[in-house]
Amino acid sequence: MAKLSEEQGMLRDAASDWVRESAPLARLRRLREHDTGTGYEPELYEGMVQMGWTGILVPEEYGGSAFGCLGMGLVLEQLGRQLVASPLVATAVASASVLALGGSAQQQRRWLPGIAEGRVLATLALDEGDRHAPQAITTTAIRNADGWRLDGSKRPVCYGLAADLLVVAARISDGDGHDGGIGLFLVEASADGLRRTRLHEIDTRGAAIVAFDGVQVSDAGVLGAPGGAGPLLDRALDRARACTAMEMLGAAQQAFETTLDHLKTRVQFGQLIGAFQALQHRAAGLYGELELTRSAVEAALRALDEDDADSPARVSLAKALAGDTFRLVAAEAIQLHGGIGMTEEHDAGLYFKRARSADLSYGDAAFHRERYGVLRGY
Amino acid sequence: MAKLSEEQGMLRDAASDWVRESAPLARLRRLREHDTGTGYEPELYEGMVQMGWTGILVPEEYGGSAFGCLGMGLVLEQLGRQLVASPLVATAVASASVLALGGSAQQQRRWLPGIAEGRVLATLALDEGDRHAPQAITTTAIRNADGWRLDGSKRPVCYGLAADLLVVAARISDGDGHDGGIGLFLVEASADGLRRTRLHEIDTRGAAIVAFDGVQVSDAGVLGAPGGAGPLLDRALDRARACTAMEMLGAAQQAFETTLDHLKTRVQFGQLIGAFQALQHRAAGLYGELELTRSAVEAALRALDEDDADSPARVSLAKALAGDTFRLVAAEAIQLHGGIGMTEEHDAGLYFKRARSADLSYGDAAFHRERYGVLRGY
Amino acid sequence: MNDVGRSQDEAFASDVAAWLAENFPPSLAYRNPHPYINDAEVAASDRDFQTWLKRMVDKGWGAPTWPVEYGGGGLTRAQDKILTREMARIGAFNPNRSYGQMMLGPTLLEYASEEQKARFLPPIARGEVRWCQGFSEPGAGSDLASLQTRCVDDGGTWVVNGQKIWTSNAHQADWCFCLVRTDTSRKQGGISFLLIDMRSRGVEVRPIVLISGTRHFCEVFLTDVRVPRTNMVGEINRGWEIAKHLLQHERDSLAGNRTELPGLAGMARARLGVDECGRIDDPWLRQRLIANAMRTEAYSQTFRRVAEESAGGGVSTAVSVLKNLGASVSQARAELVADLLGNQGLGWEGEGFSEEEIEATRAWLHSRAYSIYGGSHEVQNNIIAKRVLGLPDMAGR
Amino acid sequence: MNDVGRSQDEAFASDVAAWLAENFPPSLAYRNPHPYINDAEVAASDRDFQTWLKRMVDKGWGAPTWPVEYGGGGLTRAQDKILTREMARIGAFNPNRSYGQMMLGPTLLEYASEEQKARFLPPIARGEVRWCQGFSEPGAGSDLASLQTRCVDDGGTWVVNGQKIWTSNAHQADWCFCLVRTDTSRKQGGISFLLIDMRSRGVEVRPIVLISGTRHFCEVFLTDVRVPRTNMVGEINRGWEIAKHLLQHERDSLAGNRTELPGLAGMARARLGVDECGRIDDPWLRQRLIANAMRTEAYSQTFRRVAEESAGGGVSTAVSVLKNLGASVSQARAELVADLLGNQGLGWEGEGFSEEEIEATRAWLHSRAYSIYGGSHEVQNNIIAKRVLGLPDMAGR
Repeated sequence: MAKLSEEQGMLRDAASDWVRESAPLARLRRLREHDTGTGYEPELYEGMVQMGWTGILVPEEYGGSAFGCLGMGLVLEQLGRQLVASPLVATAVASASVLALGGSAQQQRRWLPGIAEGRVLATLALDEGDRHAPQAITTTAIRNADGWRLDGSKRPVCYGLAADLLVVAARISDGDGHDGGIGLFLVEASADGLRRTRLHEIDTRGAAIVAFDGVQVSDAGVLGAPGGAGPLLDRALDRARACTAMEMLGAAQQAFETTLDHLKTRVQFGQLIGAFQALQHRAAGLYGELELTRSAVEAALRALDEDDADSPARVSLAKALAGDTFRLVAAEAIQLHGGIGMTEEHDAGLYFKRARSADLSYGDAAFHRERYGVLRGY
Repeated sequence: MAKLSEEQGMLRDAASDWVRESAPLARLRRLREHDTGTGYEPELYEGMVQMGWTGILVPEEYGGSAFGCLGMGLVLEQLGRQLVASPLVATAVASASVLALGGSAQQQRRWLPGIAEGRVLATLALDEGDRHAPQAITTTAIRNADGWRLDGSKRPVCYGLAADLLVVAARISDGDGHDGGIGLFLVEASADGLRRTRLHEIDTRGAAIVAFDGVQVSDAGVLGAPGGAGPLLDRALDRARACTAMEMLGAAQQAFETTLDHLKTRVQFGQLIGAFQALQHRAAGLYGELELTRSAVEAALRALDEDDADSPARVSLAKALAGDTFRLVAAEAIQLHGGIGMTEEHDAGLYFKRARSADLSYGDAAFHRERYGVLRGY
Repeated sequence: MNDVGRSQDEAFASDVAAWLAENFPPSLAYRNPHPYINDAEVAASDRDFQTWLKRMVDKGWGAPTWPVEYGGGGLTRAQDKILTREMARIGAFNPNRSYGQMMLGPTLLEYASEEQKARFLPPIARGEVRWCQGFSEPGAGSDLASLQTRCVDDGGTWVVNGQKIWTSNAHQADWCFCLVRTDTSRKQGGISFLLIDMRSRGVEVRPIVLISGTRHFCEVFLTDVRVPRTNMVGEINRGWEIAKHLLQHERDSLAGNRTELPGLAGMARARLGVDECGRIDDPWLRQRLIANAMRTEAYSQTFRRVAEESAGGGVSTAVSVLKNLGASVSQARAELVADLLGNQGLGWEGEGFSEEEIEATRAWLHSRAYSIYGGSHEVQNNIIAKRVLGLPDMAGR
Repeated sequence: MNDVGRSQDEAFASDVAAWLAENFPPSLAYRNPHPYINDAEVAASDRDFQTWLKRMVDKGWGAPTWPVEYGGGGLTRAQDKILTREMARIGAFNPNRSYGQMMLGPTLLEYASEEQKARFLPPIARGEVRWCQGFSEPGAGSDLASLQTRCVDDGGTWVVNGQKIWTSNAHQADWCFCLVRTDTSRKQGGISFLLIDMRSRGVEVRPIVLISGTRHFCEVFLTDVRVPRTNMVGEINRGWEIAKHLLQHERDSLAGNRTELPGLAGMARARLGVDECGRIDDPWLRQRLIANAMRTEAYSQTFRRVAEESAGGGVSTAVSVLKNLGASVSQARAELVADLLGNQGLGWEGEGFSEEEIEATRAWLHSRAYSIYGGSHEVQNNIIAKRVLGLPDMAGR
């Protein structure tokens, strides 16, 4: 970790303590057994609210601390270590950023304090199928006398079953299929015509299908310029991507350290297996990947905080490396643990499952390699 | 090596003996020092002729043995081990195959006996620049009163400086730039308007630029149907590709065995370095790659001999794996030898150079992966 | 082979084809046999499968090459190949494939006493008894020679105490062939090979849940289990050799598990679409698909080549190479399928995912075991380095 | 830092900028300094370079942080950073970078006697003497502690016999700092650190030709070379500690050799063309280019991060990680450039290839050395495993 300010250091240490005391991996196991599809424990989320984390990206006038992306990343790194499942990224990063970066004063007043205080869970309803594809939205928003009528279906929507507020990306249409660009709409979960279905996934992130069947949104629920919300969406997504990358890095780091511990204690053929050079060199290789990833993720978070014009490429670099590295480390964690690593009882599998799920969140490594390549002129 | 017939086994053993006695790697070093651009030693090639290898793909009626591609591969594997430089593939595989598969009786009579007897060196003049691209020929053949007029430039042409006969691929044109498909033309090196320039490359294969400035070819020098020679060219190329793949496999196998010997004799930190597990596992990995490659190359050669309709995909599989494996093994040979492997004096560098050069011959691994992918429906 | 032999084989082949045409239930054609092999309940619940099993074992072809006196078919190696080929031709399979038939049987034929053969082989040949393999222990996975399960002589009866792990289908098994320690002063030289009735008092089985949800691996706890003296195969303290022989058979069969896999081009084209040139419309995934297809094809070619080279018997040293190549090809494939599915490759169960998608996701999770079981990737690499490549051991140890 | 310090630094920065503006020859701006560092002939033949060197060493900035009494600039670490920054701003560089200045100097400052410092440091600071490093031997490459070059006391003079290898630019060096064995009964504990005049009788140098055609590595044969007693640095048999310290500096500098590399997008676009969407028109190469660009950028970020973390001095344990990452990124890049060139990446010399193409081909060949010299990839991995990750040694050795 590069040099932190004193406040950043305190934030990280507090997060580390809190996770160790309140949210060890055992909590995830308990949640997995009892999850009804919301994908989080309200009690734990309340704890995060108390720690002030839901306000890190919320301006001070709405009850937040405006502590920045690196600050949020420092918290998420610690949460990632124990695979804490919560709507923090969906709500306090992705949704809060859409509002903070592009909401009207009225919209911000209406929603940001609730997000900071933990009263409102929010999430993006963006993707519609196999892959993250912000350009390929087919959900339509058709102008009518009362505002806009939304039709379409979103999946997977993270924490879609738990959310009070959905930020819905839809294609503006005049009703004759004319493409008028992307609009973002604030839709309460209680809206008429909105239907949610739980998706039971390998990892716990409250995924759902959210269907919109003629959901009506007033003009007050339109974020930014209808038809021109693409850049706003991308800025908010980049924050969610970089923060998710840091969460993934924390998880990968933990999986790696757990594996190192195993190498230092497990005996086979009369040796600690960590003394076998083939395993030593593989561990050294993984360490190098983790170091590269950490640099890229920190640089991305700092670039976002500095509003650097190069942020998109750096974010894609970070998210892609985080995806590749976490998946590699998690697979090696299983391999190096041997048979026990394959059991449900052991933690390695939970990291392995989270690795794929987190990779796919907000664009997987392939998506971001391609985006990086285009941005860098390849 | 899969089961061989008795004759095939004898052929391989004879080649192995001959290479060991007559053409060890020291011969290549000598050639590299004295090469004037022809890229081979006539005395060694004469030896190959005596062994009958120039006739392996020549029909019996023209003085050959028609022993087939696997037979030729068995010989080339042995030659590859000691990086013997010769126009055997260019002449007795690529050019002989064009003639044997698509030449008229008159053309075959005119040239095949000379190839089998070693009196004629022949080569394909096909590519024109950075990459192997049989579809991207720009050299033109324009119809005129005396036959055809060739204009263009070919590079690199293997053994282009030594060749007596060039099989030139050109685009048939009516003179107004109209594309009439690919034609193959038999051009003697002594033809008016033909100019050759030596290319001094890292590896020894007699490469040259061959420029055609209004070279006149009579109708008797046209191979197959003018404009429709693409399939013939591809069949001949596939033979050259599979045979080159076997030559590469032999070279990679030798580089691997030399490296194994080093691992078994070099001491560092009080140990034979081959006792270090990290190196053992890398050696095991290389061994696996060599085994995969051997299977693919043998299967390709057999498919060609059986005229299997699936030959093109199998050949591309073989050539691609041979390229990747040889390059990997040669790079690892240097690394595992340490500093000494980097010296001109040591053999590892010669294998490393040959690996790139052979990979690029008749299409590199990327070319063949793409071709395989298209053929297999990807 | 002489002409007489060839024409006899031809006659045999046409007999086989005729018998199969009459007896193989068409409903089973081209079915994946593994669910029947792995799960007694699946096997028991399929009436056609039961019919097919009965007909095959009555014919002796449940264990085609075993002597007739032990319930086998007494076929020659050549005849066995013909039978396999003729079955493959119509999508049939040997319904009696099992741990007992594939692993234990050949081992008993080589090492067991006459009495043991007569007692244990026929029920295997007839598919009446299910066996499991009690080798691995919590502290002895890849390093099998460290096993701790104690076996002591108590007045003419063996008494066994210890714990086994990764025992496939122990919860459905009738018997277990087991490695036990009969001498603690030596390592490999203190191990014996024992046959244990799973209904014995003191045997407790607990299924292990894997990350893929699979439950066919088990822990087996052995507490003061009493085993008759006659259940030891071979001499006391000589079990290591038997185990090595048997494990070689296991690796042979694992290496061969994944020889021919259908291409992924069709699935990829359907999922990802094609561009104007007809190529799969995602260059990143397409290249990985092509690379995996190439390695898969080369692996199949290697498998066939090794089989051809080693024809004539004996266990090939290439097995470790095949095991690792096969595992890595299959893992890459499982990973690719999940990647192809994208978000649809995250489904565990329930609404929103097709059955195929959930199966693919679980197969991806399960695929991580390929490089662990049957001798881990690392152990195979050690074997290749030392036995195949002749690389040295560390000095001074 | 307090305000006084800050404003002093600002004043220093503007002084430096003014001096550089006046003294740095514009013809050298943004030139690659390595040819001057690596080759005495290149350095000698460039008049502007000689001017620049003279001005810098007169100023003391040839060795900016060394004490003024030894010909250095006496700058603080902060001032040194400012100097480096101001030079970078206009594409200037320290013309006195050399083995002597970067490796030996700091080592002498820490370990040498006052007399040795006074004698050896000023000529280095002034760029008058070229040093080479005599560490590796034919039997002691990665395993330096096995070195065999004998050094015995012959009536108050050291007599050295042995052979060194991989000695960079020994053929152009005036002096050599050398590891020699003064005690054969111990390994690390029998090594001493000796300064040898290359003009001594019995020193013979032979350049080694590399596969890239490079000739700057040499073999050095030492036959009955007599060295004054006063040329030993530190105590007898205590040279290992000095060498370790010095090697750490070498790795530091190697790790930093390849921090910022320009992207390959422009070259690739020119060579391969672009498709209708403006993307490089070869999907296979394009993806490798992107992957390498990503790793290169992440490597640069890592290098900066490590520098920031270790600011305040001390030698970082991250050096081995940087060395391996940097080598692999650079090797992949050199490979990619050659692949981009295709057949044009096969040129050794002569007609038909541009100078850039031949340079790229030789750079590709030379790149294989990145993972060998300065501590091989394998040795660095051992260091990472043991010192950074704390993995254990083998038991029983």
